[in-house]
Amino acid sequence: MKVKRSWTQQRDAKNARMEKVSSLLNGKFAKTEDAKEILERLIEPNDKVVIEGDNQKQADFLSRTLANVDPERVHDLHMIISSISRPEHLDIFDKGIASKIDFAYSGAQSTRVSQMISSGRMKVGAIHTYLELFGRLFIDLIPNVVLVAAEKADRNGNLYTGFNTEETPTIVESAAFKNGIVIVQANEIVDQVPRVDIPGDQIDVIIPADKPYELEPLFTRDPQNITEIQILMAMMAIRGIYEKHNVQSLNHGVGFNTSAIELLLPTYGEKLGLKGKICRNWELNPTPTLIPAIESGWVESIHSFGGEVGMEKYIAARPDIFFVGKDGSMRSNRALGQVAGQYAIDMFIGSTLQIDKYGNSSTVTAGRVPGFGGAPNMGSNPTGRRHSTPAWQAMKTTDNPLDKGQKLVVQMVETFGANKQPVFVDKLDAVDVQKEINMENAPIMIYSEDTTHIVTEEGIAYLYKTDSMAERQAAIEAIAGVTPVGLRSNASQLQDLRNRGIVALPEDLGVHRGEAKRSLLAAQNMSDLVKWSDGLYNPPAKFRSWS
Amino acid sequence: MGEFWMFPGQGYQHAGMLQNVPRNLIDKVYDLTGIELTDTDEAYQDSIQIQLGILTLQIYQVNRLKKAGINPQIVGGHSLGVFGAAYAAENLRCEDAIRIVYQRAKLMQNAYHDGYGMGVVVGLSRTQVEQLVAQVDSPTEPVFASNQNSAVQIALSGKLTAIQKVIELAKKNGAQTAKLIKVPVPSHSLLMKNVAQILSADLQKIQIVPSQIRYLTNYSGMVTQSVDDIRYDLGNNLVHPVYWEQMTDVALEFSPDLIVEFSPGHAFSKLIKTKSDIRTFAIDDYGIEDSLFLLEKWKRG
Amino acid sequence: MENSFVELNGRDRAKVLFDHGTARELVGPLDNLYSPHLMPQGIVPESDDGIILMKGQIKGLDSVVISMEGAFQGGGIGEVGGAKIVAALEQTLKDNQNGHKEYPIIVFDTGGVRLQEANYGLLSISEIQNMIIALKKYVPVIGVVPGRVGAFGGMSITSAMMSYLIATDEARVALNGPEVIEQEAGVREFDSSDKNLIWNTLGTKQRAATGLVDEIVDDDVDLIKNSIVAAIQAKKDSHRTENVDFYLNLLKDIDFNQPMDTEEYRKLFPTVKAGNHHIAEAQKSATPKDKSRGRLWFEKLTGIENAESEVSTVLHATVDGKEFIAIVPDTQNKRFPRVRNGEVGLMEGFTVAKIVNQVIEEDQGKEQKRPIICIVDVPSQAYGYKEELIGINVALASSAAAYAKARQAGHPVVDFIPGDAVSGGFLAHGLQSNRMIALGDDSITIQAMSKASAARITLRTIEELEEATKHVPAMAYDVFNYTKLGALYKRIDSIKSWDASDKNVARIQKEIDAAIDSTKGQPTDLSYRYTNEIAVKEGRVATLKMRKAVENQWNN
Amino acid sequence: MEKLNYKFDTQEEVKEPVHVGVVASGDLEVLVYPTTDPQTTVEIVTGSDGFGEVWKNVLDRFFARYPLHADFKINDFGATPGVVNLRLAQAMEEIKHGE
Repeated sequence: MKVKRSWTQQRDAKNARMEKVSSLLNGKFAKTEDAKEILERLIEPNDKVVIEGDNQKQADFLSRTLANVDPERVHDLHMIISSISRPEHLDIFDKGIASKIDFAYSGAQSTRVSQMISSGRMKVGAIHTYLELFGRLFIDLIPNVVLVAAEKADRNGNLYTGFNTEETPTIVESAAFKNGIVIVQANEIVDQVPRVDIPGDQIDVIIPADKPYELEPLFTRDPQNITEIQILMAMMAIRGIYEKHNVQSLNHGVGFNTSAIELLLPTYGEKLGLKGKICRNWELNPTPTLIPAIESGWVESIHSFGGEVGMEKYIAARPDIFFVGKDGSMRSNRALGQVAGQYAIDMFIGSTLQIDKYGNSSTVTAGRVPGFGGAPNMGSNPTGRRHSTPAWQAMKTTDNPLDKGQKLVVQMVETFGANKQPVFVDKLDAVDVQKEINMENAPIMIYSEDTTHIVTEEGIAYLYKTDSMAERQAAIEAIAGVTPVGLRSNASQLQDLRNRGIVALPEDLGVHRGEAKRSLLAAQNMSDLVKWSDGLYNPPAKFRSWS
Repeated sequence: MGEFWMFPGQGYQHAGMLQNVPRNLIDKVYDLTGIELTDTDEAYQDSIQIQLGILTLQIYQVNRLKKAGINPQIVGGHSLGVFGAAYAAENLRCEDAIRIVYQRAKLMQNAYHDGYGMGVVVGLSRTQVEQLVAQVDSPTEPVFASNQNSAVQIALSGKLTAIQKVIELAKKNGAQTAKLIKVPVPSHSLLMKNVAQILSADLQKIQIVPSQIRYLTNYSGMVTQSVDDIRYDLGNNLVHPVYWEQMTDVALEFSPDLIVEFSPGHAFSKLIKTKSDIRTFAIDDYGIEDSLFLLEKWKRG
Repeated sequence: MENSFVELNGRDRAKVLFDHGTARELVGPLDNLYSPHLMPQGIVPESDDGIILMKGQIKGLDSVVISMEGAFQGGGIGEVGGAKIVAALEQTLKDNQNGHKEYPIIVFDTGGVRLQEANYGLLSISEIQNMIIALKKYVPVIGVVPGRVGAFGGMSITSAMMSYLIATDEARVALNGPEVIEQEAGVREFDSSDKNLIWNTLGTKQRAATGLVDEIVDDDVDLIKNSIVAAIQAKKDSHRTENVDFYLNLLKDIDFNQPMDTEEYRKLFPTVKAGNHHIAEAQKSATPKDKSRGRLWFEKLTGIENAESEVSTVLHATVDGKEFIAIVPDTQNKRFPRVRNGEVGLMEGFTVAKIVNQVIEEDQGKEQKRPIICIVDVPSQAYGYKEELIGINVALASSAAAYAKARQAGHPVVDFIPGDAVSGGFLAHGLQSNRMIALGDDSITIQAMSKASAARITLRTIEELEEATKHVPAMAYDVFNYTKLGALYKRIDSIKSWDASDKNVARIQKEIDAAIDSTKGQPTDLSYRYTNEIAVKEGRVATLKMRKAVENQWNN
Repeated sequence: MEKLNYKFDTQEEVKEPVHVGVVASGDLEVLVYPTTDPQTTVEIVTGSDGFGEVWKNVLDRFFARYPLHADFKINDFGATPGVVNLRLAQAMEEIKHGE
């Protein structure tokens, strides 16, 4: 039977809310000092509220303001924050303004998140991958209010988010077309934005921020800290994976392991004659350690999830490589980047804190719930894919005409990590944490079944070639060093796995360990990166080289 | 963002540490407790002298920094250090801090005479230590995994014979160091329940003042601005492990731009330096005058 | 960048300088000549003791490369490594003296004296400096400071003696490390956490602009090699330790009580002209001066009461055909606050150098060279920001070089040690002597660093340090343990430091004369120290073993 | 500081002595000398106490994979098992292939 109802209840409700702040608005524009009052009037208890917390760009003026609203007026919010990155994101819960959260990543606040979950102060909907979280903004986590950040806004409300566009368009879209309220903090109000990243008609309220939004140089790794072990692993990866499988499109996780690979391409890679054959198309934040590879002609294209502090000028001068608008600044997009990372690339390679004997990996350790970020999207095999690239095809292990290839998902770890604790363990800390905070899913970052290779300083395990869990375990044991897992391996087992190509040691790959020296890196420190960039890269103060 | 101030407890007291403390503060301690602070190694054999001495030193240093316009955003104390921290956070008045620490020291001194104490294991995780403790702990030989100063530095509290057994087990299981430490009471374990009860009752009579400064609790490692949480921590931290690692991890999540360790010692600033490159120093590294010089210089940028 | 020199370890740095296939390592790791002093102190040793020695050809030129491994114990110089350097330079000297051109190259990466064997470190460094001064008569001695550790402590003094010093902009050169200045003079004098300040003051860019480094080169193996060869072929010599007149003028222009930043100094430096200076002998005066053991003995030995000099901290006079030189405290020193306790600072280093050079000049051509008597009572070098900014290492190098030259020219140089003999102060004033006479007095400290600083740098408490040094002559702080090294010509136990009675003075005069006599017909180098009976038996056993090994392997 | 000694039964003859590594923080040097003794000996001086078992595991695994017959001398300044293994394997490479 057809229901009798108004079909514009949500729109009416939105209009009613907007009416409450009309006295504080001049068109779409509010005064900085009215921000708290505006949030108190526009946000209602139990609302679903998104705060833009990217990896880098933070709507911190709005999050600080939200943490200061009167909990009598605004409480029990259901927050949706892709990256819990700022202390006030948690103060909101401490003060009772919010009680529930859905998030993807909380690296910079992982101790406190863990404490708040176990003390019951924060109820978790789920810890998502980015794509799940973005997707659900349009399905069952449709927000009532979204709080986002822009670099510039013009008189018509058009936004310029530029270099650090990241997820702003996705968040705005989820509210703007479903009767949600879009509130923007802007660093600057201008007559005309350099380019329109988000059209003004999607925006409800614009508040000039008290100070420019916070940016963290999250993807910058100082080559000074790359070790010989990392260089050795990078050499093995280049020979035993990149070259062997002809990897052309890829994503690198953030870390010194992958930085080492980037810095070996122009030296070691060049010597192997691999230029033009591998690593051409990238889905990657503009990491400074890729500059030497770009400058020596390795890279054809890079699409980015977000920006990176200090890389602005360099990118503007390399529009052939990066995605750059007519205005000359890069455009990033996290949602599209994640889609590309999950679905369009040959390979993901990254690092982790723990790998269990089956090959599952996790970055959760006792007392910390850092979430996942992008790794599980990139580090999973989308089974519906039907790529024709050599790398994807190379993962076929049978002659069956219906056999499918696979995305290469590579974990690269030293067998022992910080505090000389083993990385390979029988049971992941994540399993205990799951019990402790009572989650439906154990916080595994990358599942064993999706992992095709593991690289350690001992060698490479070609997991995709194994045909039973027992064999997979044996392959892992063979390269797990003297961790409890590794000690189960013996020499004859290793020999058998090597003979069958399931495990390769450096000598099997033609990698000479004696060559693994820092002098092999194309850049050894930040000032080398600056030199490679012709002075266009401007490292943040904390990375300054002292010379 | 602001500063994180750390307040150590007992362990690094030494003769001469009170030399800069003004007479009127020493007199105040005498007036409130009848104890004449004596800044010698002999005096520091006595728990009351140690506890009151350290508190007084920390009060003096807090006063000097605040007078120079330097204030914390977040504070954390280790064991006895919670009183210095609460004073710095302006939760606790100076007189109340002195009185309650005097009471605490007396109660602790009388709680156990011999056969009890503490140990430390370095190189094993908390889970590993807890497993070893479980093998030894019994009603007649109680032992607990207590303070967690870092991921692989866990204290033991309980009966000495039991601690000794855990130490032996720890050595066999790959600990780099496992040894008794010079603490004559099984602090930060359930064996301090009686002391905590009396102390808590006394704290009910003291006013804890709400403040904008964040306080890290020993008992949960969490940050709080609730007077009830702070009161509970001051009175009951003795029956809980000090979750120092969590406290400092939480403090680091606030991205302080400077971390200061109050006297005595510099053990905690050394630990911080192993996991963060935030500018960190101990007042003991420079002395109070040079510390103020540096703080003011850095404040100017 | 690619082809980085800085990134290489000490051994590879040596190796890559040579033409391919020509390098041969001498007394390498497999020869097992370990430091005997580290294991007893619980410190893991290295098989080459952190010094790499290679011979071969560089662009066809016969060359010797000595390279320090900065990653092992901060590149500190101990007995074994130090002896390896001295022996190598000595062999190079011999070859050159025999008409075989051979070019020594020193790659610096060192914090200076290795504190765990501090007394040996100081002795070795003075012996290295002696060899460099001798070698410069034949060939340019080229120094390279690539960076990571840099060149610090006693080896910064050595670096100042190089004919030509090349550095990348990742290097730092200074006598006192920032931590040490902070420890000794307070954080207000030098804030060791202020990286900007440190690099702006001690970094290569500033050093090259102000004469402490001769050439900045990019961090690239080939470029560094080219610079070395170019310097050899051009017979470069910066004469850095001979610019005493320039520095004496420069010091006049600076007010040490006012702040001065690195920019200001860079501007001032090129405007200074070298003048003519003459340091007059000390004169009698009516006003008593600050007491010190050094002053007491200077006045008694020269007969000049309340001796006074235009440079209040340096006294000298020729009496009975002997030139006496002492460095003394001046608690009222208005111009140089950092030397009020008798430390050796800029003024002292350059003044002593000037005095010794005067003596050499005056005696030039004479058959009988005047003996120089160094009265040693130096509590340390001066610790100060301006001292480092201007280059106190050059000041101390100037005076050490002058003493070495005098000795090599035939002047007997005899130390009389009634007081402290510490660190850079001792290197500048005392350690270039061919004979040392010391009083056997408990109050005398002989060492490379104050206990507080040594404790901070080696991450120990002062108590631990004292315990460690009590019975280890290599580290001891007292003259009795020092005697066991064989460094002293004589120790006189019956006379105490403050006991300068006429009888005692007469005795000391006699001992000094005997010491002078003992140099007649003997080598003018520092070999007495490791060839005397005590040294051979116990004090320098490892030194001698190393010398033998280098000699045996020198020509295969 | 701690001294550790181990023995192994191995077969592959080593003809020339070899040296790799530096006694730097977190690193070590390995010296290998040919021997005519029936057993391979490993003599370790390490700056980090309490890792005897880890050393044994690392050496067991190394000699099971590369049964070199020689006298090994190791000077260690707190290297991780990974770095120890790397330096041992670098020494092995030099033994097998020369430089």
